[in-house]
Amino acid sequence: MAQQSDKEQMLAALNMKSTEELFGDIPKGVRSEITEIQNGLCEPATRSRISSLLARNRPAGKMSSFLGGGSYDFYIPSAVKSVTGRSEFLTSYTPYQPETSQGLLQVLFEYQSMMCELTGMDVVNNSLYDYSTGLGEAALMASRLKPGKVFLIPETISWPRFSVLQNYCKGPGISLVKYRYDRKTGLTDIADFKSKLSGDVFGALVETPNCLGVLESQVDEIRQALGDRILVAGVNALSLAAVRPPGDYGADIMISEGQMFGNPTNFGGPMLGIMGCKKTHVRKMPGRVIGLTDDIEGRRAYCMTLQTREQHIRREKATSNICSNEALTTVATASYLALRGGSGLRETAFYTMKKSRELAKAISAVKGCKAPVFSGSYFNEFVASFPVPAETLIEKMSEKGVLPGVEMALDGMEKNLLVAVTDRITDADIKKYAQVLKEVVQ
Amino acid sequence: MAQQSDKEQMLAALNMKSTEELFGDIPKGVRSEITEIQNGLCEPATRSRISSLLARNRPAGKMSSFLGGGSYDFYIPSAVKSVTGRSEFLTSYTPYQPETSQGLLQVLFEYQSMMCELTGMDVVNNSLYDYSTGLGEAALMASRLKPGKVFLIPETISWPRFSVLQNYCKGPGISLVKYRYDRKTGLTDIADFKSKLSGDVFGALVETPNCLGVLESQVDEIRQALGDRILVAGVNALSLAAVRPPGDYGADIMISEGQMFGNPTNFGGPMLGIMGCKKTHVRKMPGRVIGLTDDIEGRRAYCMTLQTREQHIRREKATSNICSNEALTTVATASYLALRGGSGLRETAFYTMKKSRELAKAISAVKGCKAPVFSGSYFNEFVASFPVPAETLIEKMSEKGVLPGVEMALDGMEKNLLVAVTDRITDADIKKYAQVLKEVVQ
Amino acid sequence: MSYRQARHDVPLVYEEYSDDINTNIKFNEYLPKDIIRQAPPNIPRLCERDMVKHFTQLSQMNFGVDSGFYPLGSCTMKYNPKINEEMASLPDACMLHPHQPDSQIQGTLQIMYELQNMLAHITGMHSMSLQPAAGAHGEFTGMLVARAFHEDNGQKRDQVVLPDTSHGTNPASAAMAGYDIVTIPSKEGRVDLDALAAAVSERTAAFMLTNPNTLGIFESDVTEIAKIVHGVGGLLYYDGANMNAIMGKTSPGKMGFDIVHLNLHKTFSTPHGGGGPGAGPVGVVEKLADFLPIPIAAKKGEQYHLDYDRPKSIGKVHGFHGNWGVLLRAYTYILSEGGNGLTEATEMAVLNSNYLRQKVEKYLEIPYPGLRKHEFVASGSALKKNGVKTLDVAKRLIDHGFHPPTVYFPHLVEESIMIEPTETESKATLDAFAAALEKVVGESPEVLHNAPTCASVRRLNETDAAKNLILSYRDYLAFKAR
Amino acid sequence: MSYRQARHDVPLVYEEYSDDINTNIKFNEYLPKDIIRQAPPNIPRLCERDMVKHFTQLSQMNFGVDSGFYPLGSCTMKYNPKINEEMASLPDACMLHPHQPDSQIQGTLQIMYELQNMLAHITGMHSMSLQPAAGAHGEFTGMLVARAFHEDNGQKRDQVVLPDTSHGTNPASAAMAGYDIVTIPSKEGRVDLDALAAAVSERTAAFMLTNPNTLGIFESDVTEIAKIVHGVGGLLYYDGANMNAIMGKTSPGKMGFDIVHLNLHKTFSTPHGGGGPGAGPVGVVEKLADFLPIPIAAKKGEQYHLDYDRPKSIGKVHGFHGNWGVLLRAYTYILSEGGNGLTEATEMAVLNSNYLRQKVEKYLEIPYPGLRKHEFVASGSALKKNGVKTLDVAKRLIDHGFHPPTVYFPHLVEESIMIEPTETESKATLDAFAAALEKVVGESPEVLHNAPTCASVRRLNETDAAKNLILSYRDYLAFKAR
Ligand SMILES: Cc1ncc(COP(=O)(O)O)c(C=O)c1O
Ligand SMILES: Cc1ncc(COP(=O)(O)O)c(C=O)c1O
Repeated sequence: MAQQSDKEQMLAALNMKSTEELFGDIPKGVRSEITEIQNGLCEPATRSRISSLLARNRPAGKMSSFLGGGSYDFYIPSAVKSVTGRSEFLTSYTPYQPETSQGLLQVLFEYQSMMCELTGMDVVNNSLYDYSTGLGEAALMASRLKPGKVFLIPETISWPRFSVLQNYCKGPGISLVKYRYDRKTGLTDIADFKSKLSGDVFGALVETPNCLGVLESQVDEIRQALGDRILVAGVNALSLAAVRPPGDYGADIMISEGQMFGNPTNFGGPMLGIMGCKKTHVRKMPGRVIGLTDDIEGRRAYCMTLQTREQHIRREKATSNICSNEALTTVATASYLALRGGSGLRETAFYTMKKSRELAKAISAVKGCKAPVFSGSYFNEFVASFPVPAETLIEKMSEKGVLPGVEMALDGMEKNLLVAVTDRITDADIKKYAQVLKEVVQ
Repeated sequence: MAQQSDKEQMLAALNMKSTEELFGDIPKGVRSEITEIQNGLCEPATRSRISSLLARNRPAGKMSSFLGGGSYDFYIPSAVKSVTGRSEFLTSYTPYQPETSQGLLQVLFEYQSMMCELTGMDVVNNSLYDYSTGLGEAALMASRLKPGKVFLIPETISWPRFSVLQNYCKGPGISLVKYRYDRKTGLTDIADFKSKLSGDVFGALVETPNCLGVLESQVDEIRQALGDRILVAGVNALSLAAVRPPGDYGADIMISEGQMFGNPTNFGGPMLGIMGCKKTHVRKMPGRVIGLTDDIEGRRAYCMTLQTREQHIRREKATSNICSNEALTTVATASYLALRGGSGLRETAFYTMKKSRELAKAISAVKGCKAPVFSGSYFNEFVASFPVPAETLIEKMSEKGVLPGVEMALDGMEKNLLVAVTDRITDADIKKYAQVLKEVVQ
Repeated sequence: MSYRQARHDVPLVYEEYSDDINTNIKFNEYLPKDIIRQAPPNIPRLCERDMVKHFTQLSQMNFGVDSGFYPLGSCTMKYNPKINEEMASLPDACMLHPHQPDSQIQGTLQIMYELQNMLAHITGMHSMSLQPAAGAHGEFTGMLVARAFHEDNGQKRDQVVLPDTSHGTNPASAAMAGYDIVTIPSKEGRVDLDALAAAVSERTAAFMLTNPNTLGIFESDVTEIAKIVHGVGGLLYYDGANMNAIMGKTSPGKMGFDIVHLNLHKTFSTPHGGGGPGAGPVGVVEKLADFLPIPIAAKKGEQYHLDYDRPKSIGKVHGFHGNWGVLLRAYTYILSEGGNGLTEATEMAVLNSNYLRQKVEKYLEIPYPGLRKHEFVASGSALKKNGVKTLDVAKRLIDHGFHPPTVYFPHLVEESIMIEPTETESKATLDAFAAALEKVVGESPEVLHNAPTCASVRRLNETDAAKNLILSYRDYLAFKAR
Repeated sequence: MSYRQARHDVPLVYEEYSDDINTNIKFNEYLPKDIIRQAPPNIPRLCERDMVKHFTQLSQMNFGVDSGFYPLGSCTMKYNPKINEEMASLPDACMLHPHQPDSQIQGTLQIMYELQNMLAHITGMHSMSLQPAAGAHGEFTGMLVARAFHEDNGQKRDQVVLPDTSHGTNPASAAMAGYDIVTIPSKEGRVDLDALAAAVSERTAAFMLTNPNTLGIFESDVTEIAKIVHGVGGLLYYDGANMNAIMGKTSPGKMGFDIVHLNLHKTFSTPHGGGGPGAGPVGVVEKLADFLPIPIAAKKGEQYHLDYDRPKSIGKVHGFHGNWGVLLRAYTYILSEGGNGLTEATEMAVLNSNYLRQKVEKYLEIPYPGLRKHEFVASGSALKKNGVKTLDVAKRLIDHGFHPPTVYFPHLVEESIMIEPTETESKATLDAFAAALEKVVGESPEVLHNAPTCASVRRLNETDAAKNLILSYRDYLAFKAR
């Protein structure tokens, strides 16, 4: 900010006596002041105020946490933080001027490239706000691709995702119809699914794993049943190191959440909405994409492309209103993926699968407890049932330093929890879970 | 590190089967292995091991700490950390190739420039390890400048400084002779000082503030008494915002400690040994210096200069053996000084002086306690006396979250503490000191 | 030129690195054969050294605010204090999980609660939702709230009116919420009251406006505007991306607006991260408060909780609670600035803008007379006679070490150059920029067409990018194989 | 060239900024008039925005390991994992005060204690002091220990012998400890046993050696060397700056050395910070243990303490306990590498060095045959016939995006180019460097004399710098006024 003398000089250049004159165009009647915010604090005071407020938190990351349900506390390598800390990335805007923004653009292009490989999709865009808004955008995009007013969704979908989706569907008046899941396996009830495929259905969402943690094994059947309707696959991005990616079974649109790839849980935000699609659909896709081209000397270069889909050009006809996105989390994700590589992702996937099965076994060994509840296969997250209400369990167990899982909103699941395992879970954490569970249920 | 396939290709290029062949020149008889260090940990395991070890510390920075004695916990602005975190500074070596290291070189030149202004010296070098080794180097430098074998030092000097100085003086066989301090004022006993100025004395150290916290008011008299012998002034760098700098009273050599300027206390290291001198002495000075010059196109540029004094050129005839120094702490210090400016340093100096006087008053108000003990003026640190042994006081008070000061090694000062105030001390801390002191001495 | 951006020859990760670690992991033990992925994903595996080198080199080819002046109009590219970053990365902040019970997140809830109140006060609104993840997301949320409100009143309004100078997200957000867009032309850079009066009707759900508008001009008729819109039962929507022009001087509430979104990543000091994340809280007047998204941070006695018990709420617009990391930065910023500092920030933003404008108008046309607020729009149309476009000027500024201003927006001004100096820049910087721009404007067309020459690349073939659509390394290989 | 370093026109802080804040602070209340400083120190006061911009721009004109290959011989410019930095900046580590009582620093003392043991094991020594703040400081400490030992034995030895290839700090440190230096010439790049035997006597306090030596050649005669030195009652000193050549393969102890210093900031992974800080722990055999500096971290039962009760100790060499921040990084590094990882690091350092040497010797002379360890020295003397110097080659490498190797050291090799690729570099990097060096060697003298052209400045007038001695902004003003 300008020093005092500069301020005076600038005012003088404007023939003004005080900054008040700069606001002469604001009618007296609408003038107001900030009266209820105290004066500014110096940096040390700010720091101590914030730290002491935050000290009232008891962050999951300092406990044995088995929370998931869309946000996962995977280990973040120091090197990833050092990349996102580079001020050239951190303090830049959307790369509207590609010549001076090649660094970020290449990173974003690499993000797209790696994500295409991980998901098997033709195209991946450069971030939406999160999974839920990605789902909303996917429904809108699907409705642009095919006629119809009905979008099928799984009965298992979590309430927040459902609510966000509903909000996105209000504008075009899309109806959401839920198809049932099999009470034993946790999988899609295919008969029910097929029965709902009326003529007005333009597409369907399949989540795998779904919100019960169950991996859908009937994706090919579903794809077939849908015919030329739009298949939107909602996936766990890390699981794709182990299970067939959506590109493999012909998903038209894929959505996922990338927070787990080098980003902290951060109380649920920033997240990273990943969206991919078939190349044929790309012009209907929302969000930013980076393309490869060259400069006038033939040097390879990168720039934003297909901007004519976007709001700053197409305004109300744009494929979405999105402008600021989650670019920095894609930078984190790109560096995370490059550090892990395909093999490293497989290692991480394997570890969490192994440990989640050990945990399920340990839970089942406690009287009155069962895990997993559903017989369908799962990735790193499963539903467990307990002899006590979920709420009580969470309260009692977290007093002893264990966050045992996320409450379920589905009917009749008041004594169930969705339990997740990440690569930060050690054998000691699992032992502690079993131990504390035993103490609490007895 | 190379991937497996690379390793094989490199070995093949060398016609080797295994890396073992690379060590064929090491005689069998001297081969050995690392057997007592466990296998490497992955990053998360390393992190949790280190964090849990460190959790056994109880850092002063989290208590109300009045520790000083050469290391001071002043507030470090976030922006300073962001500067030292820039990997271009952090991961570079000594700028032997100036063309590709202009950024660091300019910072170091700016450090020199600002330090010259703060200290009033003609030249400031680019860091020695710390105050104590700076003192050692200063004695050696002084002995190169004037004939003689005796170096006068204050009786008040702390034992660590004295011990380091002794070690530096062993080589050339310099004798250290202590001059007395006035028991009431804490100042130099001028009569005693003068009486020790024998023909063999080549120089003297004056500390201001000295290790009792007392600011020397007789610097001009001392300077005069020394004649053309070397005056080495040991100063508190921040105090120079308030008190006359050594350049002002004709010090030949100045040493100080720069840790307080943007560097954490860090259990006493890294520190920042500051050394300055008169321009006429520069060729006898130890340590690196940066000079301003230009490139062949006339563009202003910076490079290391006077390297012919240094060990890599002059070997045993060098002015010092120093090679790696504390460059990064000078970067922190340069950015800290630029953020504070002359006026900001004065503000900080004033604040700590004010609060230290409030503290002294609060201590004196407790029965049996007195502060300051000496009547000479002081900067941010003073000696206080208590009705209980210092050790007991420290133990009892720190149980209640207050670190009351540093023990004194001088004879008869077993119930005294050296008490320091920094800009991190608030009114609440001072209140707490008085409160806890009362509880403990009663 | 003295300035020169770094250039490294950095191949794509795929071209330089591979993944030769054969982990030999099989998932058969855990998964049925037909859902297992056979080959590992084709993602190279870099050791830490190579990864850090790769991204460090790339970063050096990117311009950020910390590297220099970034007068991108409408984007408020000001400097953001480092303490914000430090606070947001404290474990007690970033290690929270969104599914933790309220009792474990009291600090965060208190901060959210206080932030809601602070932002409500600053905007003159009754209630705030912190959930939207960006400005456009806030607009969309605001439109949904408007919709819910009208429906609750039994009204089926289907149009949203806005001026032609509005930001593209305004019409896009309203359209996403299901509204038809009615665009009204501006008159002398301001809302044309007659056109507005003619456009609004009982079909009008809302009128969207930013004030100062995108020309940096304050809509002094705002009270009349409000009367016209309210007169037909419409709501007045405030796009708060320009709040750094008015904080402490007026407020949307005072001006008669019913719904406001803020861009915390502009006014309230979160770095843009190359495009995001941001946060776009939405504030509303009392009659709309019930419709805001759930949950909202609330206080009962000394305890804070997430209040879901709001039956009229539109529900959720984000999977969790919005971008907490950004909210915390904004809270930190407001604490350190204080009410006084925010007001001073506005003063400096507006002073800088008018000062710079006064210099620029000596050599570039600046349509519409009078004061500007935090930004102004110049026109490069006079250069067209030499065959020079605004784009050329923008590219040439790169060679002078500056990030170019926003160009070709707003569309109202031909060959527009939209300059927002922001409050954190010094007079010296503004002087240097004004001098550079003057120099550029006087340079030969060849030089300008040729620019930039000092960035890591020369001017791009952007049309090729849209034609060939190479959006991944896989596409690139296919393209090369053609 | 494709590579280009960034260039910003960054005036000195003094030229761009001033301090116009009149604080009006008076110290009269607290200090007698005649010791008060009248005018505030002339230091400009930058707002945070300007400060960060200034230093960010400068940083972009500086080459670091993270930006690329840095094969500076003798300096071990390897990549240092970021986890080290993160651990060293934890509040539980960096907020400790050196005067805290032992009971409050148990974690730190345990780390120091374990680090002492680990380093003792790696070097084959009996005891370690962690106090020295750099390699040279360790050498000086080691020499003081040698001196104390001899004096304790009633011997007044006054000479230190060392080979002409030794690092400059070796003779400088020994001289500072009061010794006369006896330099012996090398024979075929190794210690000349006869010359050594002739040089040592009952005046010899110690023989200083690094093995592998500065040519990267392992002194296979080390056992004979030890015999000769020990034969006259001298001590054998090991300069451990090259430990990444031998860890896990041999150890100074095994080779017969009595005193060792390590450069933690080389082998044990602390970034160099533009020249420091480092840490130079000193290890000794049992008979010398009593003389090490105090305090040393010790363990009694489950409690750790700083042991000052060592009556024969030389006392202190640092005001506090050495560079704890660096010690912690080294400890973190050793934990993450483990014994196996350290050994592999050695293998890769030596493999990389020999691989690169094999490529370089195709176009540059590399004196002395046989294996190299972690580094090797080539000679540019063949280029002299074209008027090209090693310095020109070094400068030209900058244009290729590499930091130059060490040049003109060791003096033994004419026009020497000392290359240490380190263990963290990939084959691809070595291949690229070898290709660039080959290209450079083949370029025309004009091009080479003209280099660098891609750094932020061209070649410097270094002699002017030494002649005019402008060492501060104040000097600069005076110089300009001349
Ligand atoms: C005036 C205006 N309105 C709305 C927006 C949209 O905000 P966001 O990018 O956060 O979605 C912007 C930002 O570009 C803007 O400048
Ligand atoms: C072989 C050798 N010995 C000693 C040293 C001195 O180490 P330091 O720079 O840490 O003082 C160095 C470092 O330059 C070196 O390379």
